Amino acid sequence: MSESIFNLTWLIPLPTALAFFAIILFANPKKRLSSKIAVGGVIIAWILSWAVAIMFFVNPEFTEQPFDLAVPWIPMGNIVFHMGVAVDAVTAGMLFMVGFVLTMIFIYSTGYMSFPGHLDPEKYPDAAKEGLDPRYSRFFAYISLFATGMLGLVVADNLLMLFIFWEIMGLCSYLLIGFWFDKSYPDPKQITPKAAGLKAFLTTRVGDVLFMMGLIFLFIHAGDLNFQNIFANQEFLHELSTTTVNLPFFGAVTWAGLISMLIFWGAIGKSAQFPLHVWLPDAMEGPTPVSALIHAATMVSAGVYLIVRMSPLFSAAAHGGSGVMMFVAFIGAFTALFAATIAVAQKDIKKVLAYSTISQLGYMFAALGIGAWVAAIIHLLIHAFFKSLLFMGSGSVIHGVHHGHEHAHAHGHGEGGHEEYFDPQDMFNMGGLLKRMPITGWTFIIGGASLSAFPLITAGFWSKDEILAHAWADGHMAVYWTLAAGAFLTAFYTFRQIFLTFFGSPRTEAAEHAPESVRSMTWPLVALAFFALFGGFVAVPVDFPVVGGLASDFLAKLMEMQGEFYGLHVAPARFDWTPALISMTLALSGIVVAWLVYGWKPLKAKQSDPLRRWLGPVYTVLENKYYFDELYYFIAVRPTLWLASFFYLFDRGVIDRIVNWVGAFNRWLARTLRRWIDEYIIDGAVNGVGLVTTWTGAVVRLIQTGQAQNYLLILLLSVVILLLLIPFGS
Amino acid sequence: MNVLEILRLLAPEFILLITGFAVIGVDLARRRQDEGKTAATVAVMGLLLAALASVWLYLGHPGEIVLFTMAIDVYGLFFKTAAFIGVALVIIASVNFMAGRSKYLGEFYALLVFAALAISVVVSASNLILIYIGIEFLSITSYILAGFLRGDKRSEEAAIKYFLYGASAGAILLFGLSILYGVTGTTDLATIGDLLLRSRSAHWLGLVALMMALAGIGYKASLVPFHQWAPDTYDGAPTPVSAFLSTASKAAGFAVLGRVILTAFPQLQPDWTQILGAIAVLTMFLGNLTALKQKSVKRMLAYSSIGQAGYILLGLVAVNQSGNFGGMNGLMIYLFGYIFTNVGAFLLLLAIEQKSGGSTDISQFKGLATRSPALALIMAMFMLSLAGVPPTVGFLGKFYVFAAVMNQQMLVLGALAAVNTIIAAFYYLNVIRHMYFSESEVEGGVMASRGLMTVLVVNAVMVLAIGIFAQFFMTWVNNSVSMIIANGF
Amino acid sequence: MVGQILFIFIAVVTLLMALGVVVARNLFHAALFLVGVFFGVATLFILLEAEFLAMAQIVIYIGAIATLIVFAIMLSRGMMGKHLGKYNKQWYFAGGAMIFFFGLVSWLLVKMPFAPVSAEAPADAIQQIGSGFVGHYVVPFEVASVLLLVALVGAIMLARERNS
Amino acid sequence: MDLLRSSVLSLIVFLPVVGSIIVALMPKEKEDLIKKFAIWWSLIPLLLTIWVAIDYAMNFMHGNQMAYQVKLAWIPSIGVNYHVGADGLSVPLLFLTALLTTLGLYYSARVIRKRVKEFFLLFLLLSTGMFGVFVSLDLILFYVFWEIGLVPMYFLIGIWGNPKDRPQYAAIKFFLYTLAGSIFMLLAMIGVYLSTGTFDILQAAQTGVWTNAPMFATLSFWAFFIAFAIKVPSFPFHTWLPDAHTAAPTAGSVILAGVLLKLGAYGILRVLLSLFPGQFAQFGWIVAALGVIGIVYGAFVSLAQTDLKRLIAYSSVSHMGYIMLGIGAVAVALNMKGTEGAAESAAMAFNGASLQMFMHGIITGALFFLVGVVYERAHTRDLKVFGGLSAVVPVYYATMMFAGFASLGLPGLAGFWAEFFTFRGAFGIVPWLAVIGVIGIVITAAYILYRIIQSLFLGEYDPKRWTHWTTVFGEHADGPTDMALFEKVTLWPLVILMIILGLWPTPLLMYFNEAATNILSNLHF
Amino acid sequence: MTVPLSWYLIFATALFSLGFFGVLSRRNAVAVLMGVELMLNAVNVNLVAFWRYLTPTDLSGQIFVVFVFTVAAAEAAVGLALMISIYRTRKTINVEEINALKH
Repeated sequence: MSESIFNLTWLIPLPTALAFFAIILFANPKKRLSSKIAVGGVIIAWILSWAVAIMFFVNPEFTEQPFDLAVPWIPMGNIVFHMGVAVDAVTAGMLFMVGFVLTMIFIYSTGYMSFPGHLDPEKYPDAAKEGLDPRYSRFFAYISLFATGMLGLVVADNLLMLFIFWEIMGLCSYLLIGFWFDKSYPDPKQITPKAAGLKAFLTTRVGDVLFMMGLIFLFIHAGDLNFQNIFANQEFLHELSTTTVNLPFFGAVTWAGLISMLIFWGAIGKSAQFPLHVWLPDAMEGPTPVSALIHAATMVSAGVYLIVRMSPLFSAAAHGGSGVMMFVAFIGAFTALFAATIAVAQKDIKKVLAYSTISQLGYMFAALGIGAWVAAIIHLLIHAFFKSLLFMGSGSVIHGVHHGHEHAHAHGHGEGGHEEYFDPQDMFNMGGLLKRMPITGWTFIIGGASLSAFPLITAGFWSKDEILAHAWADGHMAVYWTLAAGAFLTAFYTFRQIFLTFFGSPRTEAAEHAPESVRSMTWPLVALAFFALFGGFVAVPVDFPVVGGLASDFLAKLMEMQGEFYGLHVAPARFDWTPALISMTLALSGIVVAWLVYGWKPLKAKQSDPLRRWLGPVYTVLENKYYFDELYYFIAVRPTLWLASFFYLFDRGVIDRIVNWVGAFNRWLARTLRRWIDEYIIDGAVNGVGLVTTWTGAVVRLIQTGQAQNYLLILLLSVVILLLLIPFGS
Repeated sequence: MNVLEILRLLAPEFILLITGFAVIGVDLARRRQDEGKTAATVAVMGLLLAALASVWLYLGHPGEIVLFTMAIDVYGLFFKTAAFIGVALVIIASVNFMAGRSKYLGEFYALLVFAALAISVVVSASNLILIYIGIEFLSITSYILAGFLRGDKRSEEAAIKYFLYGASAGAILLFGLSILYGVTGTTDLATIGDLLLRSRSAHWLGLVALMMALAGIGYKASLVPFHQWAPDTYDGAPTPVSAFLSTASKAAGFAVLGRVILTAFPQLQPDWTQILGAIAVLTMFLGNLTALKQKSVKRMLAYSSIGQAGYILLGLVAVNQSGNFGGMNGLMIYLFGYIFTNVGAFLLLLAIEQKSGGSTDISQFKGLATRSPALALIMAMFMLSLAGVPPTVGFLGKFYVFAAVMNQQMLVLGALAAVNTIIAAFYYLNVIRHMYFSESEVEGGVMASRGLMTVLVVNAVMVLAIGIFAQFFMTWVNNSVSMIIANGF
Repeated sequence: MVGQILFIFIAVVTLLMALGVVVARNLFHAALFLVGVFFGVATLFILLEAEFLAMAQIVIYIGAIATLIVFAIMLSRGMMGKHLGKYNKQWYFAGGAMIFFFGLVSWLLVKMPFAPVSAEAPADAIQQIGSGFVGHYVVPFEVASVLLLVALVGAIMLARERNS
Repeated sequence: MDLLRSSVLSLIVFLPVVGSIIVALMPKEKEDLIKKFAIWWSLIPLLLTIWVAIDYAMNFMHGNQMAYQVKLAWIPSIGVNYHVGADGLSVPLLFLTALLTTLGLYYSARVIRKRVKEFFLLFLLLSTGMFGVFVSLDLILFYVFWEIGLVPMYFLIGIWGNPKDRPQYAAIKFFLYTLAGSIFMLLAMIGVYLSTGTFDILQAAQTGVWTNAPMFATLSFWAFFIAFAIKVPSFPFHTWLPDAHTAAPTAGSVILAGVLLKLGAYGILRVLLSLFPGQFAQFGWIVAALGVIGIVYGAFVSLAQTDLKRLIAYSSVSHMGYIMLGIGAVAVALNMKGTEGAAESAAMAFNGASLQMFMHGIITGALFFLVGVVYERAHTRDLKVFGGLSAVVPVYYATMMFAGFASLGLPGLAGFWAEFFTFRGAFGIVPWLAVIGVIGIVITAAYILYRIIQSLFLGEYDPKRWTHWTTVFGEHADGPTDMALFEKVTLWPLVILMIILGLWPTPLLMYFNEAATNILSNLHF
Repeated sequence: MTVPLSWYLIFATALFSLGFFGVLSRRNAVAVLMGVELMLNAVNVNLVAFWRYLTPTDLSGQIFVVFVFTVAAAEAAVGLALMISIYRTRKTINVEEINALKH
């Protein structure tokens, strides 16, 4: 029976794909219908993926021989490339998480996508009447395509198919971030959705290109890209990690090292790690379900999933002596801390969550870097739950504040014309919303607690603690202490956010009148809150004194067995008190400090952030995200545009003129193009043909004088020359 | 060699002689009322009959000397046929054009017939005296034809210039021939060839004679140092005469040059290859580059015909034994195609001149494609053939000439010729550009008389037909070449 | 020896007269000098024992061509009055080129290794010429006749008074 | 059946000429009769090419010899004969030519209003030239069809180009470029005859060209290569392309970009690879280097463009760079016979180059049609004038998104496979050049999204920015109107092809793959 | 027979050069024609000298000269006719002024 269920895996990405085509071809005009099609499609996919996942959990013996169904797809030279689907423990885990989270977000967005603030209703009368976004159906088409991409990536059995779905997700993120393409802000410095979309696509594209190079090198050496074929046979991995290639300034680098480094850069691009992180915060310009979907749960985690898939290669590279694992760990840890510091100083509710995502992904990469394969996967799954919860929570808050603002505005409080721009996402315009929006409030608090790893009861504690424990146990003290500092800051900014938005007194009329969101938005929040709390027991280490025995951490064991199959000797972290205690104290102290600054004396309206006074210049640096956007614009964007215009001038000016020098029509060109005449006279000498034709013109005038006797003279001279040739010539 | 045999072998010459007199007679009989129409028809009939006779003779593959001085062989017959057809086409097309322009139209067509006779004589002359008398006969008829429009200043100026140049060049040619006679003691080309082969000492004397003869014959083929009369004369002379001069008489020039060099001076090949090669390059470059600068299409065609002469000379420069790429077959097929194309191009100018009252400036051609598409298409085809774009005969000619040049490993010459094709392509395209792309400055379609139209269509069809059915014409050319090459080397 | 002196005398006289043709300011004198040159050449022919040619030279050249030229001069007399310079601008250059040409060609001709045959000129030269015209060179003969006809027709057509 | 087999190629080649003659005979006034006739007439070669594709796949797939060969004497005295044949490489390109010709005619039927009869006549003549090049196996026949293809294109650019873009200058530049190259190619062809005694490509390949005189071999190689490189166009010889494209009418630039550029690449693969393997191996790295420069240079220059059509023209230069990189890689692989994996990488590179030929054909063809769509309405191509059209013309937006993303090589659409295979081959053989080429991918994404999608579709749509809009049929309109039915019918086959070939490239790849294995095995790889 | 052949040749070349000089430098068209006649005469002398010294028995030299006579006559006739007709239209016989057709 189990075999037949797995045969359905290739069906998983199909429903959402069919939904996408159905919407754009047929259901485009009818908004309600297209949203129903999309949600229906994702529910089917959810059911299928849960069926496959649970079937896998139920009989773990599949970890020895993971399921693989492939079909010959593309002839390449004399071999045929097979494409197909595969299910192993990691896929099962991911399917479980992705299916559920996608469905929640689809349902949530049916409510969220109401008529947006920045469009004036007269231009879109029918959409305004229905109260929906004019391009409602187009939104559902895009997120269905995105769902196809994510599901396809998870079930793919080879790196090429993974890469294809990887890029389709990149496309969808571009479309969805730039969804409100006609939205613009009064402040020119603030990035508009269309620019954010472009920035996201190009930054991830840089990563993808390096990923493709890695993929191609792997394909050249392995001849095949199927995960099980490559990573299961050890002598291939050994051969890969011993043969070296010398690069200009890296010296001799093993192939395994080079390929894994290139693939890691793909992950850096997609999961917005340190150098290529700039696009994620700006991606918040997209609608909130998109941020939740793409930038919390699925797409960014795809990067981690890729490295998890590639870890046999990474570990082979590490054995071969290349420092790629250390590099991954370093990038992960550094990003974790770096993002956390920025999150502290953000005033936009979604920007805080964006930086927190970057930081949490940093944790996962750090885990992978130090070899904590299982901890990384588990943190990935659990983080997806509480982070999508937080995003959706913030979405419903923004929705509420926006309605509150409309409400207040409609009652004549606003002075006539549109007063200066009111930002519904700015936390300092909120306050005391817990009373107004109880469900959103409490679910948000649960999510926040889980994010900041509130000891014992939240899932976040168990998954993050796992990573810290591994770092402590394996003696990576540098990584441990950065992650610990990160943990403290995470707790601090999360609860700063909670206190600013939900506690204290509402600082603007909008906050006062913010209504609770529609049921279709709040219900998914509750479902996700359940997992944010109880999801963690999946990862509770067995020998934890009290709770240990209660829930069997079957997932952790499953992952360990799968690790064995891929030759990753993953030692289970024995529970050790000291790291657990340190992380508990850090989390609690973070919360207390946040309470002291924001909860104890809630801020009044128009009161600036107390941190600004204490940190002063540091605060402004953090607020401007260490000026990375300006830096990248200066070292990447401007030189490219300058180079482009330089090449274009080179093309029109130099090459064309060289060509004219060769082509005989320069004279004709001068005659027809008057404005070129000065250039023709100025460098007449330069273009030879122009010269040749003027010279022959002169010569012709000289000899073709019309005088018959001149001709005869030349006739005589030619005969004389011919005669002279004889004695001297031959 | 009984009389019947002579009559048969010299049939074309006799036919033309009779036609000439018949034309004058008919014109007198009609007492000049019908503007030379009947005279023209008689002339055309005679020419076509002569052409038929020479083709019929050709099929018999003769190869013998008749009456001591006339070498009736396939080489000569090929040029005769080409020339006769060329002149016939000129006459048909020019009837309408010449109608109102002169009273002596009977004489005009008679002169053209006699010019054709002169060509047929000189083409198969294998004796110094006959060569000289033939060339002078052709020249004198051409002087008169050039100056035919008595009142017209341009036509007279063209004639006088042509006369002065022709007379001096003729004198130099004569001087050369006299030296040749002095050196060898005989006037028969074949014997001169054998004598020069045997005696080493006469080697460079032969060269002196050749150089002077080159001037005399070269001027007929408008090769560069001796070309200066051509632009003025072509421009000034009545267009049918320019058509005649630039095609049939040029073909005669090349035929004589070929025969003299290949029969009399075969062993001097290394010397005259270099000299002729240099002349060919000079001719191509000067012809093409000056044509670039021309405003009047007629003058442009004049210079382009000089440029084309450079290409044709290449065939002679790269002459060699190999069957297919022997150079001479390139020269002949190129010339054959060139006659049709250039006659066509000049005659098309007739229609333009008639409409614009004498001006052949390029602006007359602007927007011709919309005004009279048929003429524009034909002119475009001629231009493309002159530029050497397949599948026209121009390409075929250029292909064989290039092949011969490559066969002789004259890479530099080949490269220079290729560059010239590009330069030439530009001003040929320029005409097409004016016709098809720019707006017309002049209103009203260009009216071509029925006679002119038929000639143009015939030419256009021939230009394409030779290009496509190349094999048929190439066999015809190839074995006429084998004749001249065999006995020469 | 006598022949040589005679030859030199005739040659020098003829060349002087030729120079006269070229240099004479008045066209009439030029025509007269031309006749003198023709006569000189005729005497040379006699010296070379080509009597028929000498006679033909006198009849054709002096009789026909010279007179024709005189007629032409008479017809274009109107222009005589202006007496503008007899040479055009390029005569210096032409003179130099001609001297060089003369030197070069005569040097070439002198170097030619001719082997003069000391045979007698045939007595019946005229008969042989006659038989030559109708025998070996019958074709050039016919062509020459047609040439003369064409020249005749052309000259009349070109030079006729325009009556209408 | 075998009668049809032996005559099918000649039918494909000469039917368009017959069509153009029939059009010539039709009266000038009956424009819609001419249009209908031309479109239906061009369907016949399309159906024939489809039949050839199917028939070839079914029963000629694994024989390593040219299918549908016909050899008739044309000029026997010098061994020139009408020798045509098709193999895996030419069958898809024939289909591409027929498809683009029919679509071009169908599109132009409603757009061309000036001198209709001449347009259709020349267009059919042009397709003969293109078909001829793809099927001819005799050098002179190749040359004749090569030039025949040149003249109608010259007229198409010159007469129907819009006056603002100097069509005459562009036309003459186009003609002279190609002529300059082809004249030297003619000399080289004669060289081939002199050294091997035949003009037939297959025989000459067996006997080996200029085996005794390496200097001539190199000269002939460069003569051929420059002629083809001008047509491709590869880097230094490309300056004619932007002018020709911007000046040409929509259908003209579709055919020019879709097929005419492929003549050069096809010529290299068919003629150069088989006649001069030695020299090609020796200079292969230069070809690859030019390709890479082409990719990066083309991409950067496109980034600087503000005229939509000129941008797409430069993007063609960049995309054709991939083909040169692929071909260069194959060439370099020729003298890497020893190393393992070289054969496989060479096959991949060959597949990549030929795939790119087909994919670039349909993608850039679609892009130029789309430019036509907007140009017919706005009568300007300056990108600064548009903005926010996505909301106003959704169907046009969707189609342009498909074409744009296919062009930047998004996996799941056609463009990706060509790039993937090319780089898979190139990385195996010339890794350092391929690394530079990869930069091109990012810049391509940049200029397509930033210049085309961004300035055309996104942002605020304000009607005041551009006022003189018209509908595609010329009546005045106050804003951009969405795609008419005929435009949809023209574009959607291409979009569907992009999607299908993007997901499952095998139907096309099996031909190229088979051709790759055959040609490389002929070079005893 | 005492006069060596080369003397005749030199004389002929001298006469030829003078004639050519006349053609090149005289303004009046008729004078130019005279120059041409001189050149032809020079060549006749040349021919006869060759006949006399090299092949006295074969008369083709003399026959050649006769043909030269006919050509000279025809040329003179046509030339003068042309000059007269030009004189009538342009009232000048000066070669330099006849240069309307140029480059």
